[in-house]
Parts: sequence; C-alpha cells; structure tokens
Amino acid sequence: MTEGLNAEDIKSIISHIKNIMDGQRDYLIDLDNAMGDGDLGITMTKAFTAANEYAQNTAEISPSKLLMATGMAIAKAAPSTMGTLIATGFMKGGKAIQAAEQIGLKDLAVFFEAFTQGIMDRGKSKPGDKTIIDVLQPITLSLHHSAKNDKSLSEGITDAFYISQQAVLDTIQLKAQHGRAAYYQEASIGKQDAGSTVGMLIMKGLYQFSKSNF
Amino acid sequence: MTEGLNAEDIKSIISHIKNIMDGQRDYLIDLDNAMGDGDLGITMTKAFTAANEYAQNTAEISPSKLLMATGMAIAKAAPSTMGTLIATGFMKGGKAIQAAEQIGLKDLAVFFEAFTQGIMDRGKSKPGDKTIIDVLQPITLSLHHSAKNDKSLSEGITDAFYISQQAVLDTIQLKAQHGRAAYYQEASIGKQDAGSTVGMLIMKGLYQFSKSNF
Amino acid sequence: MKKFINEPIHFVDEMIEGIIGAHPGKLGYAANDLRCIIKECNKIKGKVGIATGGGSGHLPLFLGYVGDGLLDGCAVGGVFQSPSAEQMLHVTKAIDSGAGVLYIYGNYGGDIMNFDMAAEMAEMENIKVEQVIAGEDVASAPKGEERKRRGVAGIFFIYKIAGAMANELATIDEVKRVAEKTCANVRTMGVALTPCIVPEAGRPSFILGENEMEIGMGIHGEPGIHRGPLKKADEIINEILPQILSDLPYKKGDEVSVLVNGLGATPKEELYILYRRVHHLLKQEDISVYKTYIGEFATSMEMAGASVSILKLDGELKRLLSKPASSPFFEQTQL
Amino acid sequence: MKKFINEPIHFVDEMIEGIIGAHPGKLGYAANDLRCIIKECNKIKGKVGIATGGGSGHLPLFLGYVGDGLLDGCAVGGVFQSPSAEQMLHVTKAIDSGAGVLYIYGNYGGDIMNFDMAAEMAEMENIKVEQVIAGEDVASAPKGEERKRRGVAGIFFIYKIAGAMANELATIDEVKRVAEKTCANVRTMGVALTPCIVPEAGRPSFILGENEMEIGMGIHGEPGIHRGPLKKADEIINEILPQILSDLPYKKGDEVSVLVNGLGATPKEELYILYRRVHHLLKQEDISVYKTYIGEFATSMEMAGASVSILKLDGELKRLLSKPASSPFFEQTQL
Ligand SMILES: Nc1ncnc2c1ncn2[C@@H]1O[C@H](COP(=O)(O)OP(=O)(O)O)[C@@H](O)[C@H]1O
Ligand SMILES: Nc1ncnc2c1ncn2[C@@H]1O[C@H](COP(=O)(O)OP(=O)(O)O)[C@@H](O)[C@H]1O
Ligand SMILES: [Mg+2]
Ligand SMILES: [Mg+2]
Ligand SMILES: [Mg+2]
Ligand SMILES: [Mg+2]
Repeated sequence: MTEGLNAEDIKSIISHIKNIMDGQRDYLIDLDNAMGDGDLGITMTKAFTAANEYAQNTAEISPSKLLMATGMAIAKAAPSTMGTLIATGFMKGGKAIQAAEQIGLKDLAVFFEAFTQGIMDRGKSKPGDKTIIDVLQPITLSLHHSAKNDKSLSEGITDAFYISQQAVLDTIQLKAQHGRAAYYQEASIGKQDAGSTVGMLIMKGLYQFSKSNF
Repeated sequence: MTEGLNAEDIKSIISHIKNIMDGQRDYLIDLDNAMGDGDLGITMTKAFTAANEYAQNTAEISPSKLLMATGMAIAKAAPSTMGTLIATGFMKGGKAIQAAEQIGLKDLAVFFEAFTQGIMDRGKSKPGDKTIIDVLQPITLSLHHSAKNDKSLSEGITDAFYISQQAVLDTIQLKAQHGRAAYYQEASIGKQDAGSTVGMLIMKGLYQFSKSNF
Repeated sequence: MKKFINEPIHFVDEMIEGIIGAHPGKLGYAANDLRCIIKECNKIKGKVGIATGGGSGHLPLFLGYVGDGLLDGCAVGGVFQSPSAEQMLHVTKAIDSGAGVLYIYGNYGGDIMNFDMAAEMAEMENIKVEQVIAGEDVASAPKGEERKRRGVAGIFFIYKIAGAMANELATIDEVKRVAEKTCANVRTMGVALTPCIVPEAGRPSFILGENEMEIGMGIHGEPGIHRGPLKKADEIINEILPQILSDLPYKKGDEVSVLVNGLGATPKEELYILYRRVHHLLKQEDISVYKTYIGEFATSMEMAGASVSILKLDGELKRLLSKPASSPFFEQTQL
Repeated sequence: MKKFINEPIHFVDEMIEGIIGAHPGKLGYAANDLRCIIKECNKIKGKVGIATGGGSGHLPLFLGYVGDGLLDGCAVGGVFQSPSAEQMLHVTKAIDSGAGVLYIYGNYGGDIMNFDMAAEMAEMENIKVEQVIAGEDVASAPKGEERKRRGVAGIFFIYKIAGAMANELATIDEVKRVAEKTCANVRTMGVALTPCIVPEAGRPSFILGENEMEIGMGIHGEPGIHRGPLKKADEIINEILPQILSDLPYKKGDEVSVLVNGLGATPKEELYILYRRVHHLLKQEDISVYKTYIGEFATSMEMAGASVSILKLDGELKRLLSKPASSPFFEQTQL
C-alpha cells in the first residue's frame, strides 16, 4: 500500500477544513453561545483562514514542519481557548510525525495522538471533561486500530470520521469541567460541546479530501 | 371702602395658590417639557407647599413681613429658576408694602410692581422676553389702573386675573430670550411660556379667594 | 429605569452620604446640611476660597472637584436643579478665610440667580465675592453671542486653573483673571446618543431613535445643532472639531489641552477612538497637544455620548494646568 | 448598536492608537505591535517586570494599569479575547531587566493557555517567569473550589500591591508572594443590569428583561447565581455583601479596602448609593475601612452593573496599598 498524504495533500486538507469552518461559522457561534461567549465561529474561521493562508503560500515539503508551522499560524491568529488548543495540537502533532515526505495511516494516528496529548497537557483536561478531547481521543483510537488492522488510508479516515460524529453526540450527556461552560455546572448536561464539534469538523476536512482524492 | 387683605387673608390666598399648583402640576410639567426640562410642575408644587407650610404655622400679622418670609421659604424649597424668581418677587414685593395690618388695592399694585421689578433685576429680563414678566407687568398695570379709578378690591383682582389670562396667551407669539427655552430660538415662537402660566396661576389664587370671600 | 437606587426622592442625599462616608478627612459639610460640601482641612489664611454649585447627576461635576489645588466648596442641588442661595451662602461662609470667595459655575438661569442672591447675602456679611460664569458650548449659541452659551465639561479647566492660582495665594482679582482667561480660551462641543432618566421623573426627558444621534445637545437634553443618523466616530469628529477650532479660532502653532469627556454610558474605549481622530486633525492643523484628559469629567448620569473640549494655552495657563491637584474624584501629579 | 466606532474590526487597534497618541512618554509598544503595550521609561536594573494581558473591552483593565508603581507591560487581545502567546512573549522580553517577569492575569481558559505558552517560550530565552492567576468572584464557584473562580475587578488590588512591591526591588519570589497573598485576601461579587455589545458581533450576547438583574454575572455575561426582578440598591447590597464577607470570612476587627466598581454604563452617583449601604453594613460588622476605590476599574464596555470587592489588609498589604502609583488611567498619591 503506497497510499499516503504528502505536503500538497495536507495543504488541500487545510483548505477543506477552512471551507467547512466558514460554512459552519454561525452554527459554531450558536453552539458556543449556549454556554460560552459565542466567539467560536469567529475564532475558528480566523484560525483556519490564517492556517490556509500560510499553507497555500509555503514551499515547505515536510509534513511534520508544515503541520507545526500551521499550528504557529493559528496561535498567532486565534488566541482564544480553542484556537490556542488547536494550535498546540498541530504543533505537537506535527512534531511527532517521523515520516519525511509522505504520511500513512500509522503516522496519522501518531499525529492525532500527540495532538490530543498536547491539548490535554495545555488544557489540563482529560477524557470525559466535555471538551474537544472527547472527540479527539476516539479519533486517535480508531486510527490506531485501523492502522493495526492494515486498513487503507481512506477506510481509516472514513471510520474515524464516523466515530467523531458519534463522539460529538456523546458529549451531550457530559458535565462541563473547563472553560466558561463549567460555570453552568449541572445545567451543562444536555447540551452538545462546541469545541468537540470543531474536532469533528477537522476530521470532516480529512474525510472530504479522502472522498474526492482516493 | 374698608375692604382689604390682612395676614389671615394672605395665608388663605397662599393656600389657594398651593392647591392650584397641585392641580396644575402635570400641565406645568408638559408646558416646561416643550422647551425646558419639565420640572416646573415639580418645583412649583414644592415651592407653594413650603410657602403654605410656613404661612399656616406662623403668627406673623404684618402682611409685609409675612410675604417676605414666604419668599424666603420658597427660595429654600425650590431653588429652580422660577422658584428663585418667585421667591425674589415675594421678598421684594413684601418689602415694598407700607400698610401695617391690612392691604388695599393700591398696596397690592405696589406689591406686584416691586414683585415684577425684583424679578426683572434678578433675571435681567424685560417685558417682551417671553417670561413671567409678560404676565406680571399687565397685572401690575391693571391693578394700578383700578386703584386709581377707585375700583373695589374684588373688581381690581378680577380685572387683573382676566388680563393675566390674556397675557399668557399673548406670550405664544414671543421669542424666548432667557433660560432653556432661548436655545430653541425661532422655534420658541408659537409655544406658550411656562413661567407666564405660573404668574397667571398666582393671580388665580387671589381671584379664587376674592370670589369666595367678598 | 434600571438604576441602583432606593427611593428616588432620596437619590441625592443618599449619594452624598455615600461620598462623605467613602472619603473621610477629605470632604465634609457645612451648616449641618449634607448639600453644603466643603473641603475638610484647615483653612489657609489669605487663600481665596473657590466655590461652585449646580444640579446633581453630573458626577464628578460639581462636588468631585472639591479638593487640593481645586475647589474649596460646592453647593449641591437636586438632580439637574440649582442648589439654594442659602446653601451657597453656607458654603461661602465656611470656606472664606478673609481673602474672599470666587464663585465658578455654569451658565444656567437657576444657578445664576441663586449665586447672585448668595453673593448679595455674603456681601452683607462682609465677604468679598466675585463670580465667573462658564459657558463654552459652541453648539448652544452662535459666535458673537458667547454670553448665551451653556457651560459644559470645559468648566473642569477653569476649576483646575483657578484652583492652582488660588493655591499660590494670589488675590481674588488675580484668581478671577485667570479663571476668565480660561473661560475665554476654552470651547466645547458634544454629541448625545441616548437620554438619561431623572430618578424622580422615572422616564427619559427626550427620545432619540434607535440609530439617531444629536450633535450639540446639552447635558440636560437641551437642543443641539442637528439630529440625524448615527455616523462613524471619525465622521463625528470631522463634523464637530472644525466648529470648535474655527470658533476661537485656534491657529497653526497653538498649544492646547484636549478633554474628551464621556457623558456617562459611553465606554473609555470609544472615547479613545474619538480622541484618535482629534489627534490626527490637530496634527494636520499644526496644533500641538500639551496634555490630554480622557474620561468622565461632566456626565448626565447614564446618558451615552461624548464631548470634546479644547483649551488654548499660554505660558501662564500651562504652568497652572501642570500643578498637582487631588480630590476623591480627580488626581493629578505635577506634569 | 450606539457606539462611537468606525469599522468594528478596527475597534481595538484604533482604540490603542488613541491611547498611545494621548499619552506620549507614558505608554509605548514592543515588537512593532500596537497590542504589546509597555511602559515608556528606562528599565530599572533589578526590578521585577510585571505583565498582564487579556481581552479588550474592559478599560481601564488591562492596559490602563501599566504605569509607575503598577505594571510594566500588557498584551492586548481582541474584544473579550486572549492576546496571543507570541504577543505576551514580546511584552515579556521588552520588560525583563534580568530580575524576571511576573504574569498576573485573570482565571480564563484562553489567557491561561497563552500565558503558559508564553512562559515556556520565555524560559527558553532564559527569562525567569512566574505566574499569579486572579480569581475572586465568589459567585462563579462555591467555597472549596476557589481555583475555578473567575477573575474580576479585584485584580486591581493585586496589580497595585505587586506593583508597589516590585518598585522596592524585591525579588520575583517576594513579589509573587504578596500578589498571592492579595489574591487570597480579596473577594468580589457583582450584579449586571444590561448586556453589552461586542462590536464585531453587533448584537448583545445575552438578554435581561426590562426590569431584571442578574446577581453574580461575570464580566462577559457568564451566568451568575440568580436572575430576578431589579431590587433596591440597599437590598442588593444586603444580598451580596454577606456572601462576600462569609466567604473569606472577614471578621470583626478586620481592616479592609473596598472597591465599588462600575461595569460601564452605571453612573458614579449609583456606585456611591451602593457604597453607602456597604459602609453601614461594614460598620455594623465592626470591620473598618482603610481606603475606598469607587469608580470604573474593570468594565464590560457599556454594560450597566456594578461589583463590590473587599480586600482584607494586614500591615504589609496596607503599606503597599498606600504607595503612590500613576498611569494614564489611575493616579494615587501616597495615602
Ligand atoms: N481546558 C480545556 N481543555 C480542553 N478543551 C477545552 C478546555 N477548556 C475549554 N475547552 C474546549 O473549548 C471550547 C470553547 O472554546 P472557545 O469558544 O474558544 O472558548 P472561549 O471563548 O471561552 O475562550 C469548549 O467547548 C471545550 O471543548
Ligand atoms: N431671566 C429670566 N427672567 C425672568 N423669567 C425667566 C428668566 N429665565 C426663565 N424665566 C422664566 O422661567 C420659566 C422656566 O422656569 P423653570 O422651569 O424653573 O426653569 P429651569 O427648569 O430651566 O430652571 C420660563 O418659562 C420663563 O417664564
Ligand atoms: Mg467561546
Ligand atoms: Mg424647568
Ligand atoms: Mg459611566
Ligand atoms: Mg462608563
């Protein structure tokens, strides 16, 4: 299996994610408004506009460096909670990738694992806290599982995306432990976590790319 | 003609004026709102409540001193433009009265003349400036005229009251030169002067007293 | 009416109780009347006393400027109402140290008459009184009729400069002279965005449409120059600043102090956005700015809006403006 | 949206341009980025640098406390948004004089993460960084969970006291110690009456009924303890002050400083009416007030509302609180 993602593919994925965030801007605002300050749609479009701008203008061919620099672009453009967490995720995830020019399913799993761990370290959060972690962790597990079972890259991405969709819904029953949503305490139960939705939309960017390219 | 007003009569007149101001509170507010700050109904009820309180509780039998002290009570209770002007009027008017215990038509004319002059001095205003002067001056002239023609006190008061009613309407066509209304410049033409209305209502107090006592 | 109040009729007295309670050793009152505010300190023999007075609802005006290097006393009226002549007299007697008392107040009918009466009464008690009436709102009367103009935020400069002069133990004529010079050198123009509510009235005294502003409106809602749709911050300054500048006129090479005053609800962020444009335009006109004051100096309770005041400086005014001053509402160290 | 603004997206940068233009020689910026505000002065060798940062829309928070005896720098975010770690790093590098830099900021997720990142980056550049996170809003988390509490107006006290300590060339550990002591000794609770509008959003982030208030609401509209009909000023204080006092708890014989903070649109008159009741209740509890601060110290643009903060003093805190301080937004002479 020679299937893999090179720097150009990653740039294309980032552009997919940007388009998705633009389209879901108001949805994210509404989700964040329910238990936050309603800026998530604004910051995520800012974050991925900056990411895309960087990505489309760089000559970088190392996926690792490309992903780390994407994180830095996001940190600068969108220093909100979610912006900073995602920036950290890209930086840590990119750093963890060993592959030189092309990344496979195993690398992708490693990327998401480090992405998740980076956010947990930065946010002092853990699974079950009703955060983006509750989507990122199932994604990571699914990718590792697919890699171990020698699934194709596109299969692995598809499975992870479906799982992320379910994981978002699973956040509804959780009680928020971090950020503004935590002030709602018991009242946070029954509402979908806004940040988790962002995690799913990132995965959706990969899925859309994979659908149209493999 | 022995008809005259003693201290008890004056106290009764003040209580008439107080009741009139209470009844016309909202009307005065509306008039003042059109080109001012709308406080006239509030300050005039305050002014004459204080005047009445003083008058009903004093043993003063000198009309001159009673009227002056009434002015001082008003100055303290209602230091707005109109409150201060009327206070000045009572003080100057009272001071001008020579009669010891009983005041006749001539004295009343002298009272209003000094009342008017006191306000003109204090307010640096003159007839035609669209102020209370434009009611007080016709009242003064009418009272002097009646006194000269030996009319009865009650006839003199009735004439002066009718004239004051007309004088209020005559202020409509004038252009305001003082106070907040002056900021409206040309736009003040066509609106009745609020302060002049107060002048007429004071005269109405005398008229009501005279109707029910003579 | 979303206000933190108890009974509306107690609004003023409870406010003063709060102020006196909050600033012990700084502010006290005379004649057993909370509305006769005086500076709590030993009188300085030979120092001219400076008194002001006016309606409530304009904090830090008027009583907020009673302090060191500023005013010595203030008679406090009801909301938007003049205090009484008697109260002014109490303040006058309490602050006179033999050098006379200067009244500085805004050009409003009720205040003028009461201060006039107070001055007459004070003179009967052998206190020398002089008066300076502030009126610098260019929107309130055309050039040539300056004496009809309303006094608004620019009165702050008069307090500051007269207070500094009095602190140097100047004679009452000298203090009056610099106060009048300041009056002559300051111009103001404002914009209102929303009305305010007098607690006892309980409803706004005027209405502005959802997207309307009034250029030149007075601090009690007196009519301005024109009402129209809300414009951008820069456009508003483009409209009002030239009217201020051409009135004095302020000229190329002049040195000025600028006061951008918030009327109450307008946040400091917006005042600085307005100042930004003032700064640019003054630079274009080659007028240099010695010192800025940006914040709330004369308000109308919760009215949204702002005014710009410009004071033209000369050596003397600049020196006096630079002096330290200190009250519970205003602090300035030597510039 | 009745605001003095130009394009909403330029709100923050134009505001900063206005501030920098208005206060030359006082405030400047680092790294050619207007949002990296630093004190304009010669660095004092051996003085700990103090930096803060946070979203815009809270003036005088945060950058308004950059000044003598206060903070040395501030990273400025978008409205209600954290500044970036990179901007914090720029400020850190610009203000470090070799004695290390202390970060003092409010307990909000975005700020914490970015300051953490900035601290890691600064340490890579061999700058010693320590952090103190302010969180004193008793309405935001129950006793026992103090670390979850939001930081609101009480942060002013931390700035003031840490700034005074740093001015004495204390070590970073000493400055951190008094900052943490201040944190531990201050409690705040607030009431919101109206929302504010984030310029880029253009509409209020929450709605309160015509006659409603929310006790305990945060300065970005975070939920409070309960929403109900607007009460009288005294009743509101009767409700919130005991919750503050019992939390620390403050006890008979304690000496405190009281901060009554306006959230933006609430006039000073009303803050003093609130203070009046605080004063009475503290007297009843035999708690003495050393110094009051009443005005706007931490706002939410044009939000109407207020908060009360109480700082329990000991000899050291009192001495540090009494020191002079001076910024374009805050002046205090030696008490
Ligand atoms: N400490 C944390 N660790 C991980 N995720 C977090 C943490 N705090 C908040 N989040 C996530 O961030 C989302 C909110 O992001 P954002 O709107 O940027 O926050 P804010 O506007 O409060 O800065 C939440 O829905 C949650 O998924
Ligand atoms: N200088 C003046 N001389 C005489 N009357 C005046 C003068 N200025 C105002 N007035 C009268 O006062 C009235 C307004 O009184 P009032 O409502 O008390 O004023 P304000 O509320 O502005 O203090 C006007 O209608 C006018 O009749
Ligand atoms: Mg948010
Ligand atoms: Mg009136
Ligand atoms: Mg205000
Ligand atoms: Mg304000």
